[in-house]
Amino acid sequence: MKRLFVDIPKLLKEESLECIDCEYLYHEGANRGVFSIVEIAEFGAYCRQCKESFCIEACPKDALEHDENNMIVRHNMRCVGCKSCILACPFGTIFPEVINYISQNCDFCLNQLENDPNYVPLCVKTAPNETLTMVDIDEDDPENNIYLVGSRMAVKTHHWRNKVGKNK
Amino acid sequence: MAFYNKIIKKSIWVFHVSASPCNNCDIEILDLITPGYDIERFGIKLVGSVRHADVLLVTGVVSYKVAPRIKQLYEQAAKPIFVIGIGTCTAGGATFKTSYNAAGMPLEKIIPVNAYVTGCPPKPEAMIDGVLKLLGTLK
Amino acid sequence: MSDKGTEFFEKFQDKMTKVIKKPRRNYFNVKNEDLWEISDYLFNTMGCRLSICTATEVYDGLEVLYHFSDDTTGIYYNPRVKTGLKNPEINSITPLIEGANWIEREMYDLFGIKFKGHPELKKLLTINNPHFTEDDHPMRFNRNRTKEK
Amino acid sequence: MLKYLFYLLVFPGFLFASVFGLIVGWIERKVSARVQFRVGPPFFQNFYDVFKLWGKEIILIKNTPYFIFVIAPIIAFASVIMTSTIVGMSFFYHVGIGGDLIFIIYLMVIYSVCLILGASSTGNVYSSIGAGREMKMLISDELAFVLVILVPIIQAGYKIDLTQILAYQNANGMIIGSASGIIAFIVGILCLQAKMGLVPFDIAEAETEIVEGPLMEYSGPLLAFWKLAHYMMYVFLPMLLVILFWGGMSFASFGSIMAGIGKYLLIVVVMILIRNTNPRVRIDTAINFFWKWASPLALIAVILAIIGV
Amino acid sequence: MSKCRIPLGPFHPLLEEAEFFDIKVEGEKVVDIEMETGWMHRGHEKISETRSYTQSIFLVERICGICSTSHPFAAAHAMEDIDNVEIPERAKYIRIFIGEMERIHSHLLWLGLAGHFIGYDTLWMWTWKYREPVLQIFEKVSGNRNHYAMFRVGGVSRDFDNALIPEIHPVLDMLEKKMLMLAGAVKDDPVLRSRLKGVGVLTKDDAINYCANGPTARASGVDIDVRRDDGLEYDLVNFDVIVLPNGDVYDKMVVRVLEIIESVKIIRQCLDAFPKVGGEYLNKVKHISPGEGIGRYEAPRGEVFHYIRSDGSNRPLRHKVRAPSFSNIPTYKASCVGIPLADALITLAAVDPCYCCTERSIRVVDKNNKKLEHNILTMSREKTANLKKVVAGSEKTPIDRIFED
Ligand code: SF4
Ligand code: SF4
Ligand code: SF4
Ligand code: SF4
Ligand code: SF4
Ligand code: SF4
Ligand code: SF4
Ligand code: SF4
Repeated sequence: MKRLFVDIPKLLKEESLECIDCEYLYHEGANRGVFSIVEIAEFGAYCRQCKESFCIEACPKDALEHDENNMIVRHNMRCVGCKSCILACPFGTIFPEVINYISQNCDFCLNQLENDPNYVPLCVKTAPNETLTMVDIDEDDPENNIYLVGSRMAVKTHHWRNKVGKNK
Repeated sequence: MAFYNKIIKKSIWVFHVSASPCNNCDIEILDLITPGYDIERFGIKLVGSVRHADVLLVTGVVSYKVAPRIKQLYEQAAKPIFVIGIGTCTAGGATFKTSYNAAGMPLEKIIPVNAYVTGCPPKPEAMIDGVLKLLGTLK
Repeated sequence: MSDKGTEFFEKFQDKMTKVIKKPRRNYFNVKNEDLWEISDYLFNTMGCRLSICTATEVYDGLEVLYHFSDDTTGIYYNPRVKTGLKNPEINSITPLIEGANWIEREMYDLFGIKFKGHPELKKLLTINNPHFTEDDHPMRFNRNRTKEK
Repeated sequence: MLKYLFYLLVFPGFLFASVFGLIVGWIERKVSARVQFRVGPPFFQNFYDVFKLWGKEIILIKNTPYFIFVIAPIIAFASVIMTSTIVGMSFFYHVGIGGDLIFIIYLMVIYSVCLILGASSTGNVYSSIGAGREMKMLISDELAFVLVILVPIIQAGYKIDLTQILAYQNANGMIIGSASGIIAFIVGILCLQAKMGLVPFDIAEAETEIVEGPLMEYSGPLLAFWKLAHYMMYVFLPMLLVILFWGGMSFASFGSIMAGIGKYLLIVVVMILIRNTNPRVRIDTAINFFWKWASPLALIAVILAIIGV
Repeated sequence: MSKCRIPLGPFHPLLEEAEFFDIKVEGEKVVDIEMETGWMHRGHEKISETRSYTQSIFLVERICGICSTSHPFAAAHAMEDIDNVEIPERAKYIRIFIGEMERIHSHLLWLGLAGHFIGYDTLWMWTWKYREPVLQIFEKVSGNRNHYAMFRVGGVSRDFDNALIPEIHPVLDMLEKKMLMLAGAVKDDPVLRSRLKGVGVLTKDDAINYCANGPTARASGVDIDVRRDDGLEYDLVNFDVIVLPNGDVYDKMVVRVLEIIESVKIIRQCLDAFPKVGGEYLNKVKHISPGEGIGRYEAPRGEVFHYIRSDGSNRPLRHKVRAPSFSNIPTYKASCVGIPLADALITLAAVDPCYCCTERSIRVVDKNNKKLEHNILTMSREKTANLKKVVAGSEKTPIDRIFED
């Protein structure tokens, strides 16, 4: 199955994410679905998933919570974009540009993928240095630091639980 | 001249131009002439024809459609005429900043403006204060 | 759901697809050809009022959602009609319901959907506006924004 | 000669009538404000307004007969000064010119005609509608007004001079004391309301329907002329009624002077109250009212007066 | 008599329904009405797509300031309808309270302006005097006289201060007394009656066919009221729906006066409930899931309708707004033709009380600027020029291009 593959270390080396376009139809011009992808990726893989999370403590609006898998979720109706959680996290997990008041949304171009399985989303087309790609991946690949996040995404990152992968 | 300025301060006829506002500034302007505020005390009167006006109170983000009309109205008014933008809308567009049909943000893009009274809507007291302050600058 | 509603759904069962039934809101897709018949039934037989229509642009076309309100029960019946992106055209129901006149004009104005059989289909909101030409439909998405590498 | 120039320009003509008119205008605004739970304008408000208008620009409209537009308010103003001089002369000095009542009726018509002419010259829709309405009002209230004036004339023994009517009243008691007098007086107040364009008969100037009607296009000094003329009518029209029905004002004693002023103010206040307690009527209702009710009533008064009741 | 066009408007402040009436008259008789809209079009539906739901609520509040709570009310309903969000009982009462207070203020406003239209300024001043305490209560409850910003998805944004209850009761008593008096006066006043009775009749059939709603429909004998039909908050209180049969301006006026009295009753029930119903006033919603929702509310002028389509983010994909006047304004065509001009204006006013007749413009171009007051004029011009430079920069705006020739 084709998944959207995010190479987070590469992505972080880029100066800005501004150049990555999103073809999400409805929030024209003002949407950068890639932010929401990065957010899911960072909470899924980067975050240490502390038991007593500093970020949750710091949030004035109770917008952050653990879900059943102990993963952090941000409730977009509560978050006011104050970015206190970013300051509070001791591991620097949360990237300031992705936590916005107006949430940016990515639907993995589901609408188009339904019609055409080989569809290439616009973000992949515009992302520099192949930071975003579409790849066929079905399970985690700890050797190469590649992990599945959600049903339609894979990320490449240093997983804190992972002792196998090399630091690249 | 000084004498004239003194007089005009005491007798201000305002004409109310609502240029795609949300109505609220407008009803607050109407509130001014009702018993609660009664600006007739200060010699301020609402008139129905722009030819009689000394002050234009403009409200709202001016849409592209009314913009030429507002300009026309301004030209039709007997000079000297002052323009006061009422509400945040006229000053900067407020929540309508991203609208595809808003031309006048700020209102100066369309007609010369002498003062703004901001607020959404401004309190009637603030409007009275704004008008009187503007006239206070006349020497 | 009231008896009238059940009857309605039974009668037009085979003309609807993608039926979503919620306690007070019913959404269903109908074909352009069946729209008149269904509106007629809803308006004249069931005594519903046409609240408004919502046009939305989606990936593969435009859809118009007609909101019929049954004021005796507070239930909404929402037939949805789809049309293509190029030359969108839908049958007008203005001859049936006078109140749809402005509604259809508004949709024509904002989305450019042409309503076949409308008595005077002209722009409603951006009419005579120096900023918009006759072909400007401000609510339509601007789809030419690919900036590929 | 100099005396008449003084009458015309100072007292009771231009200067007095305008100053006093502005004061009465203030009373009008103040009483209205009081009725409406407001404080109302300061005393000198109307003076400020008029002076301010003098300093404003006059806007002339392209492709319209400027001449009529400019001359209409001036003629109207002049006719109002004349009227107020004539009425004032008999009110204050008890002197008159022969046949002055006829003169007054004509001068009043001149005012209305000027208004109509001035308004039509602008070519503005609202103004023309205002002019049309003014014309209809003129047609409808004129008959009643003339009939009302006829009553004192008849009672005084077919005299058309104000001084003679006053003399008759001094000798035989006020005309309002008779049945015909009362009826005519009531109709007369309504006619004044219509002549002055006050609610319920401010149809010609209906602010919310046709903006300010005939005055819409006027600005600056020309508007000041109209406003002044309007306020001056506040001076002499009630005075006329006082002369015709209430025996005018005599300067015999302080008490009688106060009584004269009191009569005058009473009429003014009644007019203001009528203005503030009624909605505007429609033009056809107004015409109906004057033709079906006011004029016949005035006619009855005239007949009564002829019989001598 | 020849035909004559009267341009009425265009400065009628409304959301999408700001209109310019082109009334064709023959003498004083209206023969046709053309409506041109779009003067006040600000594109709310498009702006809303770039705002979060919370911001959208404040945005739709600024659709119109006269019944400024009805749009947030309906928008919140629409958002809650997607997920069937429960709202706390106290929030329900607060919502009803705000909504009904606003109905009073709005109806009084209309009554006053209707008086103004027919030249009865005293009625205007009196009703607006009674309206003032209502606004002051609003200021105490919400902090602002008009845009209250009280609505949130899942409840209200501020609690109601129970200490205010003793202050509100006297105002309600006063209002009820005055409204009963006014209802009596309206019934007895022969001038008002002759001015309004039988004027601008909208028949029941026409009302149904034009899909009219609110007091306009109820005065024509159509028994609809969203508060009762849609339930939600209003199931908590008892009230009557006022329906009158004649469809003329007089009935529209009476419906509104009687509705004020009903509103007073509803508010009394709320005030009685406040001390008993404590607890939360906002159910903090986490997410709005993908889906679509319809919300509506009976604004003082009729049914406000909002449709929201969500994709799971915190802003709407599509936000459709239908204000009551959008359905009610076209009924002019049925009720205005053939009546005198003076009546047409009050009929227009009776259907849509957003005050359409206070402003208008004329089409006369003239340039004869005799500069009597040169210094003030130049002063203002200079100041403007400076400000222009500072604020707008020197680049040309589209609007400048319009005016270039
Ligand atoms: S997958 Fe599609 S929706 Fe998601 S970020 Fe890429 S272009 Fe946007
Ligand atoms: S940015 Fe949002 S999630 Fe982070 S602390 Fe602020 S409210 Fe909470
Ligand atoms: S202004 Fe806005 S951010 Fe600041 S305290 Fe008030 S609601 Fe909060
Ligand atoms: S984000 Fe802005 S408003 Fe919020 S705390 Fe920081 S500086 Fe203040
Ligand atoms: S504090 Fe940082 S590492 Fe810990 S749970 Fe929060 S985001 Fe993750
Ligand atoms: S400033 Fe606020 S109240 Fe005034 S018109 Fe604009 S949105 Fe309405
Ligand atoms: S009044 Fe409030 S919403 Fe309006 S601009 Fe100021 S802070 Fe923003
Ligand atoms: S009906 Fe009129 S007053 Fe009410 S929200 Fe709509 S425009 Fe505003």
